[in-house]
Order: sequence, then structure tokens, then C-alpha cells
Amino acid sequence: MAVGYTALPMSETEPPIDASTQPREAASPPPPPGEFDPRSIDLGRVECLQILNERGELDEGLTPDFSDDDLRRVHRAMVLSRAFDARMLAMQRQGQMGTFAPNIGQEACMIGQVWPLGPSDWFSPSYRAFGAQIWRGWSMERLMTLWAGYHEGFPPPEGVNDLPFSIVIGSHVLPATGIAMGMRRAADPHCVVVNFGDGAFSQGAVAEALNFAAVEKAPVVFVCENNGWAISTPLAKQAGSDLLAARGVGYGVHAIRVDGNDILAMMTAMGEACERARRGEGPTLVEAVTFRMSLHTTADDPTVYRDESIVEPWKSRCPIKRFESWLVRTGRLDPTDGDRIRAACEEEVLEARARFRSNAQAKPREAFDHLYQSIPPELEAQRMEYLRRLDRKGVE
Amino acid sequence: MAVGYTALPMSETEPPIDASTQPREAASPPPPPGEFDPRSIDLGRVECLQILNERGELDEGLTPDFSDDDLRRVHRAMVLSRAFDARMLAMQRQGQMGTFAPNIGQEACMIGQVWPLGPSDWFSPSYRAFGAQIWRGWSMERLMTLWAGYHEGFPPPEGVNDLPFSIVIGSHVLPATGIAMGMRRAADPHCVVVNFGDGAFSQGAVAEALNFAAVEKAPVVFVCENNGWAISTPLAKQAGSDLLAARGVGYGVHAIRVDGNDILAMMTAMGEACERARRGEGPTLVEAVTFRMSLHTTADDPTVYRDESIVEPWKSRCPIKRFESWLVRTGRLDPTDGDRIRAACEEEVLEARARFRSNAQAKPREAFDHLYQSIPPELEAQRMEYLRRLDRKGVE
Amino acid sequence: MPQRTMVEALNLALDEALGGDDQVCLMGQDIGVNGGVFRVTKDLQAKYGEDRVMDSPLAECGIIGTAVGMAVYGMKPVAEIQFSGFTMQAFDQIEQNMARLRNRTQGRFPIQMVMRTPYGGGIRAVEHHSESREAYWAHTPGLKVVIPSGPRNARALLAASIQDPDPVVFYEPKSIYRAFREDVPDEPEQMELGKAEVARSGSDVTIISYGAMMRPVREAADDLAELHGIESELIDLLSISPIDTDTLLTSVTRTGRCIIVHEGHQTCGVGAEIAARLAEGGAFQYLLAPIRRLTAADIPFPYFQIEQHFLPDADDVVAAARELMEWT
Amino acid sequence: MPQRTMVEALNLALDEALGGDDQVCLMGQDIGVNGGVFRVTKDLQAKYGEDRVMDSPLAECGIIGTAVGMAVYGMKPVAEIQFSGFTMQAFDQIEQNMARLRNRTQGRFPIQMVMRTPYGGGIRAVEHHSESREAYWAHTPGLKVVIPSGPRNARALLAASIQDPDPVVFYEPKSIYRAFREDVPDEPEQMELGKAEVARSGSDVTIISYGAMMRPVREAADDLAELHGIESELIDLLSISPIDTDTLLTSVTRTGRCIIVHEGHQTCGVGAEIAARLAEGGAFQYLLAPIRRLTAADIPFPYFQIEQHFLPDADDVVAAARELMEWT
Ligand SMILES: Cc1ncc(C[n+]2csc(CCOP(=O)(O)OP(=O)(O)O)c2C)c(N)n1
Ligand SMILES: Cc1ncc(C[n+]2csc(CCOP(=O)(O)OP(=O)(O)O)c2C)c(N)n1
Ligand SMILES: [Mg+2]
Ligand SMILES: [Mg+2]
Repeated sequence: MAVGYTALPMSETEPPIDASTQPREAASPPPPPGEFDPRSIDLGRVECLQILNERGELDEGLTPDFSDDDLRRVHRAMVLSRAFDARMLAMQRQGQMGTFAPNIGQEACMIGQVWPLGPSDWFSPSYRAFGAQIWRGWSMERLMTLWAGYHEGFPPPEGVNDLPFSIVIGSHVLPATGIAMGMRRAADPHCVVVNFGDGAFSQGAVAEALNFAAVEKAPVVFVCENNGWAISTPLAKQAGSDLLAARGVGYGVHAIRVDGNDILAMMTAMGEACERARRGEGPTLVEAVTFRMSLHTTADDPTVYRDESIVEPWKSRCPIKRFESWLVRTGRLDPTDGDRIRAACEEEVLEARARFRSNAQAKPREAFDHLYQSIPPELEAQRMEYLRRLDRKGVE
Repeated sequence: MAVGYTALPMSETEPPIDASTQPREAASPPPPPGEFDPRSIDLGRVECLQILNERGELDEGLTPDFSDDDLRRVHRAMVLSRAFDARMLAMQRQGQMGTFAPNIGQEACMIGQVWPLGPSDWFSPSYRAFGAQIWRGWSMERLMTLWAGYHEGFPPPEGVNDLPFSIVIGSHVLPATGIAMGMRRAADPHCVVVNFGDGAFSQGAVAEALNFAAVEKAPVVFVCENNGWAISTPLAKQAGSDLLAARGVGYGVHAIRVDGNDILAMMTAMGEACERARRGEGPTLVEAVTFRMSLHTTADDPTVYRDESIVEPWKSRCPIKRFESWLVRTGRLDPTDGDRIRAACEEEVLEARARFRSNAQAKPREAFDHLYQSIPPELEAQRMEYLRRLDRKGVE
Repeated sequence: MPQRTMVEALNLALDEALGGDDQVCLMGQDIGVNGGVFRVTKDLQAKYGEDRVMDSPLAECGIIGTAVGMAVYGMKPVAEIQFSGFTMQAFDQIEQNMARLRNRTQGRFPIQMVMRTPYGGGIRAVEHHSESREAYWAHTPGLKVVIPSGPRNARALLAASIQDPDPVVFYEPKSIYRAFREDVPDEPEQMELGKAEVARSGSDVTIISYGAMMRPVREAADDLAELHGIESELIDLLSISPIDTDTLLTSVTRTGRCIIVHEGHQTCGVGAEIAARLAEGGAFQYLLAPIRRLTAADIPFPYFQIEQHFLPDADDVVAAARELMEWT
Repeated sequence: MPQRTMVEALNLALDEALGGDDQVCLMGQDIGVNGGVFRVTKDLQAKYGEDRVMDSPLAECGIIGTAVGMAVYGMKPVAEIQFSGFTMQAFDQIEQNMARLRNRTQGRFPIQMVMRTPYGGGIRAVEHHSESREAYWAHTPGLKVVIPSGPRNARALLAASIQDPDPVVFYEPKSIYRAFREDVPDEPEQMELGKAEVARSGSDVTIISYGAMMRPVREAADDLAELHGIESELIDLLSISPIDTDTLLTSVTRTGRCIIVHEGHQTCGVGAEIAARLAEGGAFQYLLAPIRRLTAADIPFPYFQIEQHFLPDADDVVAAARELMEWT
């Protein structure tokens, strides 16, 4: 017979608690749950927003109230993003750029989601967000430096409230939510936008972020860029329901589905979601429906796993073409403006490339410089050994 | 100028791929996504099932078709669970039992969820599921052995297809889903039931499990025992929406909310969900609404964080009392049967305790025996050192 | 000086940090009204409000991930994980963001935060509640790892950890949460991070340990001196990352003998690292006997009916020291 | 014998395992039509169908957690994690279930499964794609950890890992996935797990390494012999858990000198464990010089413009060996 204890479990560490000394005031127990209500519960509807459809027709009832200037700025940002993207691809193919993820076709998602943000708002992008980062104030040469594998490219520029993009899928969504939790505590009337893909949405950490945001009523807007693919995995193998917005409803997060190739819809939905957040009404999930037109990354060959004919119909849904022809049709752009802007953007990109080429510099001697605020002695010894290796190899 | 590459990234490891050699047949790309549909999407309703309400009224339209025998078995199982629970608490308070989580008040959830399972179905419980485990074939002395801290109590009895209960909140839900994935592959016409709490539902791993199950149409029934509390944390601080069933809808998992204190509703909902799963129609999420009547665990003092007056209304919702008086009213039990059964169950529990007391034996010499199929040499050396310590201390 | 348990001393450090700096906030499961399952955060929510002392949902990854975000925003979160066994749930956020975000942004976003968590065996707890996996964090670049051994240094080290600009993993030896009291002054006190402490001087053998194991080690040192005439030098690491190699070398080059005692598993544990550093450089030629590790075996922490036999005890330390003294 | 790259050899092992045992199945991101991002699973889905070779959702915790369940159900899953940096996302399932479920159930549910994942630097990849954190798994009781160093042993070890009754973490050195070819026979071949291999015999100094680092180590051994007349004995660990201590001791007691080379971080790494085992017992009195570790430093793997300088190379090994030979 081996039963018989000398002590209650935890007795040494957990004495009987004197409830009377506990701070009851802080307790705000919810009202006692009532009787079970057997009536079924309506989950409501998910709104789907499109303003300018793929045939270029504008939904008059939804005509948005943006200034012509804003519309032109947004158009140019999309054009610039695409020019940047094309140049990056060329550089990569010439061996001048590391592996990166082309953004082509997702420009409306990108620009639409950062359009409502001011400098005191925060943005936390995935790795497929060139246009958005440029809009936020990242120079193109910085982005080139980053993707070419130089550490100097990673820190967000001074004054830009962005997290560095996330390579580990979905891992940035909780920190972005944490920023919003900080804002709520500081009564800071700004908001956070964080984006991630349809694949990323399978990560448990993203679900946790939705829940934290909902509980906290944190001022964060989640943008799921549902482009149908996660490398070779189509949405049908990624998710049990293709309405990703419904997950927001599940977690008590206001949700909307948007035509991610319609910049007017994106601007409208994001503007409203950010305003809701800033007003303290809590988070929103925006499911932006779009399509990955190109390679997953430059190390990927989609012809292996998808019939490229499925890309064809999406060409006519090009977010730039659709918007540009509407701008021209409504007299906001001249018919020749498009090409003029494209040329100017191309020029800008080339200038950035030139700056990148003349400035980018590997700094192997700085490898240990940023891990801790001041380097611990043991690590300093490792650094000296590393520097001796560089000396031996004649590396500056 | 430091730019200039000798090799493309990944060139050594990733040669250009010859797409023609790829197995295209296996590819089943989904139909190309069509035009964006701007019509809002109805998420539908979550059904809420109650058959016997807290005032003992039966919803005639839903009168279930269970045999009197089944109803009496189920009643007895709930009574036994409560007797076991009370005895465990007494033993713990006398220093004869480790920390455990009382199950009082959740007996209908427990029995209702395992009721439809046969021996070839699987069950994966949380740590608060005495009644369900006993129903499944765990002897009460085994459960006592387990909670008293003896390793021998942990393995499921031979022939019982259960996972051991999970101490790490939510960590068993993915393995349970994996069992169901295996079943689907084996065309095994059975199913898996896994339960977890409202707190556990905040774990990202549980969200991942819902998604895997939905994608795979795995035959698994998720039972969320929403008892309103996770230790001191009320649901309002745990979740942004109190309709946890809605998360199922978000992930494309069929979902229903059930009065978890109504055994008839639980049996009905679980029976249907298990049948759906066995028919290959995929997973179900059952949100069972109940209440944690007692301590979180025996190391917990709820008076610190909740006003115990909120427990009061739940006493009248007692799943046993409600069911028992209906059984008596409808002539399925005699008025004296209740007390007779309680006495018999108490007797059974005492017999189990006697067996536990005479059999439970700490086996310190076996500490290394089950980690690997055969012990690696280095670990054997550690074992010898450990045995020498036992020798020195005079431990058998 | 008031006598305090480690729980009370930690509570004091948190109270002072909250009172002294508006940016400090606490988060974790059940830390609010409940004051934490070990009462380390008792009364703090009542004093500082729900925005400063917040009950988190049951998701460790979420707790650490959002704490990182709050640190980016400029706050100084102190996140509690209820038991160290559940830090596994947050491993990705710890390794990928908490430890690396400063480096990734070249210092633009320092992550000034603390992850506190009770660790170790000895309280007859259920499975997964007795882990000592501090070696995981020592192996993770970018973190500091701190483990106190008594009320006074617990308070002083926690205070320093909260003010440290780098992310700190703070492991609390829960078996001595309330095991004894020490003088802990009312006045704020801090200890420098990264330094080991010579807890007893001696010339025969160096015994290196930390956390709750310092208790059996002290007991062994008394026995060794009184019963066997062996004078041991005790070193209390206090910092597991970085490890204060200098203090170790100074002692071992003098004694020529070394025993390392910890609750963590042996393979790739902290004892392995210390043994390697001694065998590598400064101490090699001074060693008079092999290095001895007394650690948990490489099996999961056993179920509580047999746990009292699992960890090395004072007698093991005495026996090892005597063996080393006799080694030729 | 056909010449194969490591990728082809691994593909062969998987093909054989799938063909030979209906319970074997593969799961992972993009392993189906795409054949895995490194093409290790190329053509296998076409051959064995989507139920045997399944594309998983983008959730590593989900992959390992459901694989554990499939193992409980009696299948033998081989789960791929796309890069070892993302095993952090699955840490909880690995530590709490994959490694422990057999023990928790006293052998009732053995977890016969393999987690395969490419690890290490050298392919100019982006952040989080070059990790070598095998020490995490070596420190985790209940796992076996296997790391091949060439096509032939990769195939034979993977075959053995799939048939092993215990859970195996199989780390694939991706920088040599396609770097060279070796004879790999068409006939099935297996190697016993847990054994190190003497890859070259010598009497002056023992050099212990594994995985991709065996290449610079072999190069160094040639240089040492040809240019400096130093005969090194090379040991290829192959198994990181358990470590084949006997083979190491046999060599080091003979040579008296030891260098350990790996890509993982230094503190609490595999080198620490080996150094400790040597300094502890059997080898102590035979050591003629301090033990040397040549490892990655304790900083995150650097961005790819400078990664070529980060890891120890053949020259470092040569220099260390020469120093040890001169040590007095
Ligand atoms: C945690 C983690 N797992 C796997 C990967 C490898 N990976 C990189 S991108 C990607 C697919 C991402 O798909 P999605 O989230 O839809 O974004 P998209 O690429 O379509 O923009 C995968 C699997 C990763 N980077 N991180
Ligand atoms: C991963 C993990 N985190 C924290 C804990 C500590 N803990 C044990 S039970 C519990 C609350 C669980 O609440 P819920 O899921 O609602 O189940 P209930 O206890 O109400 O049945 C907590 C936080 C744990 N065991 N595992
Ligand atoms: Mg995608
Ligand atoms: Mg609960």
C-alpha cells in the first residue's frame, strides 16, 4: 500500500488563500449566464464590396467621394509598384537580386490598404507588398537592398511606423495586434493595418490574433489577401470554406469581403475599417479577393502545379487597367497620361536601381552589432574569432 | 560597389525544373475563380438545441427516440460520475489525491458526448471528463491511480480507443483530428469525439484542427464544453463573441449549439454529429453550454475571483436533477430509484477506492522504461546512475 | 529588513516597476483578480487597473506575440506564462520575434520585455508542470536568461530584467516560491544581469548551480565541510545567458575540480555548455579531475509519486565531490 | 551502381517506403504535385495518390499534431516541414506529443513517425531559412535525431528512420542536396540508427562533425595530411540523439585531441554535449590538449550577402588542428 501523502500537492507553494484580502473591486464578473435560449441564432451576412467591376462599370450608388488628386496618386502608386516589380524580376533573372515574391496583379490590395494610413498609424506587411511599402515611405533602393540580402535594407526608415515584412508566414500578425493593444491603452487615436495571405490564415497564430483583437477591441484591420494560392496549394486544399471573411465573424471581428482588384472598393472598405478602429469600435477583417498572377517567388515554377490557362481570365481583371480606363473615361486622366506615367515610373525605378548599385555594401564586420544593446563578453569573444576569420580571408 | 553574384540563389540546390516530367495527372486545380460577386453572402443560422428545459418541460416536437434502457443507463452514468467526483474531492482534501479538476455539473456534456460511441470509435478527452472516461471503459481505480500521480494510471485500458486526457490545454485536438484523418484514409466507418473547454478554444492549435478537419472532411466531432470559465477568466475576457459555435462556421465546419445540461439534447446532437461523420459528411462542432459549478481544480479558490452567487441559478439547471425528475414523471424510474442508484454508485466508488488503495504502487525503478522502445546506451548509463541513487536511499 | 518569501519579493519588484514607469504592464492568464495561480501578481490589478495588469486569453503564443508588439510600440511588457511547460506553445514568437526583432531592424525596435514563468519540479504537480528547459533559451541567440535562487536576488534581478533593454526570459524556481524567507529591503534594489555570484568560498572543489538546486547544493557544502573536511566553492549562476565564464574560470583554475548541478536535462543542457567552456580554454590545464554533471536524466519529468527520487540531491553532490577529491 | 544526388536518394527512400508499406504516408506543404520546394517528394503523389502523399494546409503545428494522431491510429507518417526554421511553429506538438505520447501511455501508443526538414545555411536564402537548431531536439527526451552527410547514407538512414518504432527528427543538409552525387544502389539499404561512423582513420587528432560540415572537414583532413603531416581521424556522427559516445571515446582516448565542428550555435549546442562527455569520463585523462569547438556563433544566421563568412571552413579546421598539435 503506497498511498499516503505527507503534504497536499502544492502545499509548500500554495497556502490556503484568504479571500477577504483579495482585491474584489477589480472583479467585474459578467452577469450570470441566463437560461439556455433554444432559438436559432442568425449569423448575419458578409457584405461583398465592388465598386468598379471588371467590365469597367461603376456602381453609381456606391460612387466614392475621393478627390481627383487622391485618385491620381493612387493610380501612380500602382503603376510604380508594377514597374518596380518588373525591374526586380529582371534583376533577379540577371543574378543581381535574391529570391523574392512578385506582387504583380495585387496592386489594388496593396495601395488600397495603406491609402487611409497616416504617419502615426502602423503598417505590418507580408513579404508581398512592394507597392504598400513604397507608399509608406520605404525607398525603392532600400527594398532592393533588403531583397538583395543586405541587412541594412531591413529596418524601416526613420519616421515610418512599419514592422519589417515577415518571412515566417503569419508570425507578424500577433505583434501587429500587440501594437494596436498598446494604442488602445495609450488612447492613441490611430490604427494598425496588417496583411497576410490565404495560406497564412491557416496558422493558429493568426486565429489567436483575431481573438486577442476582438477581446481587446484593438484598433487593428486585418487584410487577408486571398490570392487563391499558397505556393502550389490552391485555396480548396487550404481551407474548408472559401469565404475567409467568415472566420472574422467566428471570432467576433467585423468582416467584409472586397474585390481586391478594384482599388475604389479597397480604398472605401479600408477607409471605413480604419475609421471604425480609430473610433474605438474594434477590429475588422477585410478579405481582399485577388489572384496571384505570377510566380510564388522567383524560385518557383507554377507551370509544375497549375494550368496557366487559369491566369488568362484574370488578365482582364487587372486592377491598373480597370482603374486607368475609368480615370480616362471620366476625364481624370488624359488618354496619354497612362503611358507618360509608366515611363516616369520606369525612370524612377532605374534611378533607384542606380542608387542601390552604388550604395549597397555588404558589411560582414557588423554581423554581431545589433543583437543586444551591448554585446555580452562571451559573444564578444566569438566576434573576435569571427573577425580573425575575416582577416584571414582578407575580407574588409 | 558590392553587387554582383556568382550564382543565382538556390542555384546549387534548385536546378531549372523540367515541367514536362511532372506528374500532372495528380493535379486537380480548382475551377478558375470567376468574376467577383458583389452580392452579400448569408452565413445562415446556428441551431440551438434544447429538448428538456430547466423547468423540466419537454419539447414534444423533438421527443427523442431512445430506449428506456438507454435512458436509464445514461442516468446512472451521470449519477456515478458525480459520486466519483465527490469521493475524489474528499480524498483530495484528506491528502490522498493529487490536484484534479472537479466535473460537477457537466455530467450531461460528458455522458452525452460519448453515448453514441462504440468501441471502434475514438475519444480524446480534456482533463475534466471523469464520467465520459468511465463510460468508455476506464475503471475508476485507474482514474484514481492516474490522478494520484502514478504513471500506471495513464495508459488507456487495453481495447479502449481513447487518447489519454490532455493536461496541456488544447494540445490533444490536433492528434484527435489526425486519428480521424487516418480513419478517412482507411475508409474506416467510425468517428472521433474530442472535447475541450471555452478557454482551450483560444489556442491557435485548436483553430488549426478545425481547419484540417474541414479540408479533409475528417470524421471528427469537436465538443467545446463552454462552461463560462477558464480558471478565473470569464468567457467575456476569453472571446470576442460568446457564440463559440460560430467559429465552426468560420472554418467550414458544421456547427450547433446545445444545452449542455440537457442530456437529451446532448445525446441527440452528438448522435447526429457522429452519424454525419461516419457517413463521410465531415466534422461538426458542438458548443455545449454549461457551467463550472465548482473549483477549477482543487488548487483553486473561486471565491477570489467570482461572486459565488452566480452559481446559484445554475443549481436549478442541474443536469441530473432535471433528467431524473422527467424520468420519474414519465414512469421510466420509480420515485425511489434515484436514491437507490445513488447509494449503489457510492458503493461502487468505495469499492474502486479500496482496489486503488490496495493496488496503487509507485514504481520508481520503472521511470526509464517507456520512453523508447529499447533504451539507448547513453540513457541506460543515466538509468544506472538513477538506480544507484534509489539504492542509496533504500527505495525499492 | 522585512522578511519575504520569493513570491512576495517578486510581487514587490512588479509593484515597484508598475509604480515607477507607466510603460510597464503585466499580461498573462489569471494574473488579474486571481493574482496568478501562484499569487505573484496579487493585488496588482486592483492597484494599477485592468489596462496595466491584464488577463489574457488562454493562448501563450498570443501572449508573447502581442507583448512583442506592445514592446515595439514602446511599452515594457512583463508577460507571465503560467508554467514553463507551456512556453512551447509560444516558441515561434519567442525565437522569431522576441529574440530577433531588434537584430532584424538593426536596433530600430529594441524589444524590452520580460517573459516570467515558474519552472522546475518539487511541487507534486501533474505532467508538463515541472519542466526545466532553460537550455532551449540559452541556445537561442538574442535572449537573456535569468534564474534567481532566493527572495532577495529574485526581486533585484526581476527589477533589473524589466529595465534591461533586451528581451529577458525570467525563470522562477517554483519549489522555493514559499519555501523560505529572506531579508528583502523596502528600498529598491537591483543586481547587474550576466554576473554569477560566489555563494561560498572554498579551495577544494567548485560546485556550480542555480535556481532551486542551490538549496541541496548549500546543504552538501555544509556536509562536505563538516563531515569530510572538503571545502567547496559554490557558484550561483543567476544568469544562464550570458554565462559569466570569467567567474567560473577563476574558481575552477583554483580548485581544479568542478561539479555542475541543475534540474534541466543533461544532453545539451547548461551543464554541457559549462563543461565545454572549462574543457576548452582557460581551465583545461588546471583540471585535476574530470568534470562532473549532476542533472536530470534525459527522460520527461516523472509522475509525482516518484518525482522525489528524480533530481540530484545533496547526497549526490557530496558523493561526487568525494569521488573527485579521490580521483587520480 | 547508379549515381544519385541526395535529393534523388531521399526520393528513392521515400518511394521504397511508400511502396513497401501501406501504412507509410507523406504529408507536408507543397509536397504533392509540386514535389516539395526542393523536389524531394517529386512524382510520389502521382504514383501513390493524394491519400498517401498529401498537401497540408500552411500550419506546421497542424502537420505534426495530425501526424501524431495518424501514428496513434497505426499509420507511419513522414511529415515534411518546408524549412527547419518553421519547426518552431510545431514545437509544442513535437515536445508534448510526438516525443512523449509513448511514455505517457507506457508504450500503448508508440509514435512511429518521422519529421523531415531541410536545415542549414549555404543557399543564399532569406532570413529564417538557414537555421541549424538540432540541439533543441537533442535536448528533448523521447526523440531520435538523425543527420546524413551524403546521398548514400541519407537514403539508408531515412529508410531506417521510417521503420524505427520511435519518433525521429530527420534533418537534411540542404546545401548538399544537389552538390554532389554518390553511388546509391537500387537495392534497399538501411543503416542502424544511433551509430557514428569513422569516416577516415588517423592518430593525431579527432575531428567530429556531421551533415553538410563533413565537406569542409574532409577537405581540412586532406590538407592536414598533405601539407602538415597531421593525420586526423574524422567521425561523422550521423545520429545526434542518441550520440554514439563509445565511438567518440575510442577515438579521442587514442588521439588525445579533439575538434568538434557544426553549423548550430555554440552555447548548449551539440559540440557542448560532446565536449562535456569527453571531459567527464572516459577521455579526461587521455586529453593532450583542450577540446576545440568550431561552430556558428550565437547570433542569428546572417543575411545572405555575408553568410559565406559565417560558418567555420576548412581553413579554420586546419588552423585549430595545428594549434592543438602544438599545444603544451
Ligand atoms: C511558417 C512558415 N511556413 C512555411 C513557409 C514557406 N512559405 C513561404 S510563402 C508560403 C505560401 C504563403 O501563401 P499565402 O499566405 O497565401 O501568401 P501568398 O504567397 O499567396 O502571398 C509558404 C508555405 C514560411 N515562410 N513560413
Ligand atoms: C497550454 C496551457 N496553458 C495553460 C494551462 C493552465 N491551465 C490549466 S486549465 C486552464 C483553464 C482551462 O479552461 P477551459 O479550456 O475553459 O477548460 P475548463 O477548465 O473550464 O474545463 C489553464 C489556463 C495549461 N494546462 N496548458
Ligand atoms: Mg496566397
Ligand atoms: Mg471553461
